[in-house]
Amino acid sequence: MTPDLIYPAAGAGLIGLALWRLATCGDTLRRIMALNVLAVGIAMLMLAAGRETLMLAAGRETSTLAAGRDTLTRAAGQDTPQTAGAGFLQAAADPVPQAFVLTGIVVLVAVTAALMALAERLGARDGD
Amino acid sequence: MMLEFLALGALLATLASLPRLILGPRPADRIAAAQLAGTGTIATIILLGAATGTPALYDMALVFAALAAVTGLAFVALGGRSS
Amino acid sequence: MSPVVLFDAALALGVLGCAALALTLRDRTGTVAAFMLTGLLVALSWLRLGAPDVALAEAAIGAGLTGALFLRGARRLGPLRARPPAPAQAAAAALGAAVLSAALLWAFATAPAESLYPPRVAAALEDSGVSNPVTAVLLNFRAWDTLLEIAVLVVALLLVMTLSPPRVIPDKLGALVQPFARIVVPVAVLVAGHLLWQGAEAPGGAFQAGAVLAGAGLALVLGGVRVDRRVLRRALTALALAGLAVFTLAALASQAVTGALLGYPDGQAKAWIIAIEGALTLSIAATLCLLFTGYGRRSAR
Amino acid sequence: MSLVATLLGTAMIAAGVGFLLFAALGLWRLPDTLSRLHALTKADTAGLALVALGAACLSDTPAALLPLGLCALLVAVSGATIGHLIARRLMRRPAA
Repeated sequence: MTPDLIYPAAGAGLIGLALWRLATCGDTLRRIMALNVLAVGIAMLMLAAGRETLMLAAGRETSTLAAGRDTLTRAAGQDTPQTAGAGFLQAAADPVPQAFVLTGIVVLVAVTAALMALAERLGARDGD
Repeated sequence: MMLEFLALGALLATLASLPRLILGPRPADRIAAAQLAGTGTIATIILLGAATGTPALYDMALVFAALAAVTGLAFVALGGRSS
Repeated sequence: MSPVVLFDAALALGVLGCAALALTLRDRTGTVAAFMLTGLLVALSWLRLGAPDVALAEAAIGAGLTGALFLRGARRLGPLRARPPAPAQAAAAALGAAVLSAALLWAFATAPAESLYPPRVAAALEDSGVSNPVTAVLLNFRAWDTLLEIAVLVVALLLVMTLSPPRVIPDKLGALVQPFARIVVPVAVLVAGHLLWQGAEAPGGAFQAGAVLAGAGLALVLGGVRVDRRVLRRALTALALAGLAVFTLAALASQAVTGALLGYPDGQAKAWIIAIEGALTLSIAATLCLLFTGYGRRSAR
Repeated sequence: MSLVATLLGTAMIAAGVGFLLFAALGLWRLPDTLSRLHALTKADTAGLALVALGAACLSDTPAALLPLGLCALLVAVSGATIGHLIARRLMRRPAA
């Protein structure tokens, strides 16, 4: 398996796992958790899709990679990045899916809180 | 190259808390395992930053460190009587 | 095998394994702990995928706030009641999920690799007022989406208000919590300010800063900070609603000035974005705190 | 960056990662919950402090010292506090 497929495979696996649990599990908390896992899987596919090249262990450098690294180094006030161990350098992900995933994370925590409030109310009624 | 192997080692140290997380037996054991994995994650991020020469990642590690205790605190403060 | 490939493979396997544990362990606390670990590893994968902005938000929310929410739910819902599904049903569901997952992977692996957005975002970045492309997308190119997203947060808050689950009343934790809170909370607030300020040109922004601030607030609540609860809750609710109000007003004002909804006047985009982001940070932090603490009148136990 | 600083930094990081691995090993192998907390509070803190110190040695910019130092401080404080609070709860409610 090539490196470019590691994260998409993980994302697809997470989606399958979450859907299986959603279909077979009767427990509310676990279902809400499966929903969260499903969202992570979808986000992983989205972020892995919008990339020029996933891994640059071979030392290929692309415009997006340079831009991504610029973004990271500018924060530290460095003009030129150090070159020790370039193996972990990678292209920046596509900003549009990044923005979607970012808003998705915040919306999902709100939805989780609302669902949890609902589950707690239902549970409390059960117990009484 | 050395730093990349060390980053891999830090990731493995993070994953090495899994046996205790699975075995328990007490809830406290499992939360302690998650807490330890949090520290491992912070170390992994620092090493990713050192290996690529991007100190911006150190800021990210700081965010992780600042929030590392919230869930542990939630565990002790919420009683955690459920097993 | 290079260490980088090994790292990615271990990370991907770790994410999958932890998610599987979170969805299968019988013990409630174990489930939540595995879920928290999944969140941490997922944040690491976002870094490896070149999305530091997303990793920051995931660190604060996926591993922190959601974990705390699940812990609260785990305690209130009680232990798992065993009711395994019929084997036939489980097998059918597993087959369906596996087929779907394989189809997704096939679609991904055969899709054309080039992405359309980065060049267009890079071309328009000059005029957006900020140099972090993610912030530019969130608050300039697709600000309309973000406005609706804040509306979703308010709807969720209204839902929690209506359902009014029992309020969170933390145990007393003793004297050592105070020095802890005195170190951690100020640092978290500083980090949140730093993230908000640098969000214009580096990873960070309103969502990340708001999430970190909410984490600090959660630490205060769980640490048992004594404040007049009703006044505090009203102030936080007002703050939570203020974000949507400021954003909507900004949209209307920009409509009046430039004729385009959320089309900022030339050259002033940065000032508008910073003003909106400042309001959003406080509002998101207040909303997330309230979503955790709840509105109920009844006590937690 | 001098050779000495590089070597020193790498050695410290290696020692730190070793401490983290030992912490995980301790959490796994120690016999009961209270002794396992030692792994969380001590080996863990030492490991991260060494990693941060090593990364600071490898870094060119003094600006990196602040986040790294704060990181080590925060992990030390939260590890110790959470360990203490968990132990306190266990002492109170032995059956929990």
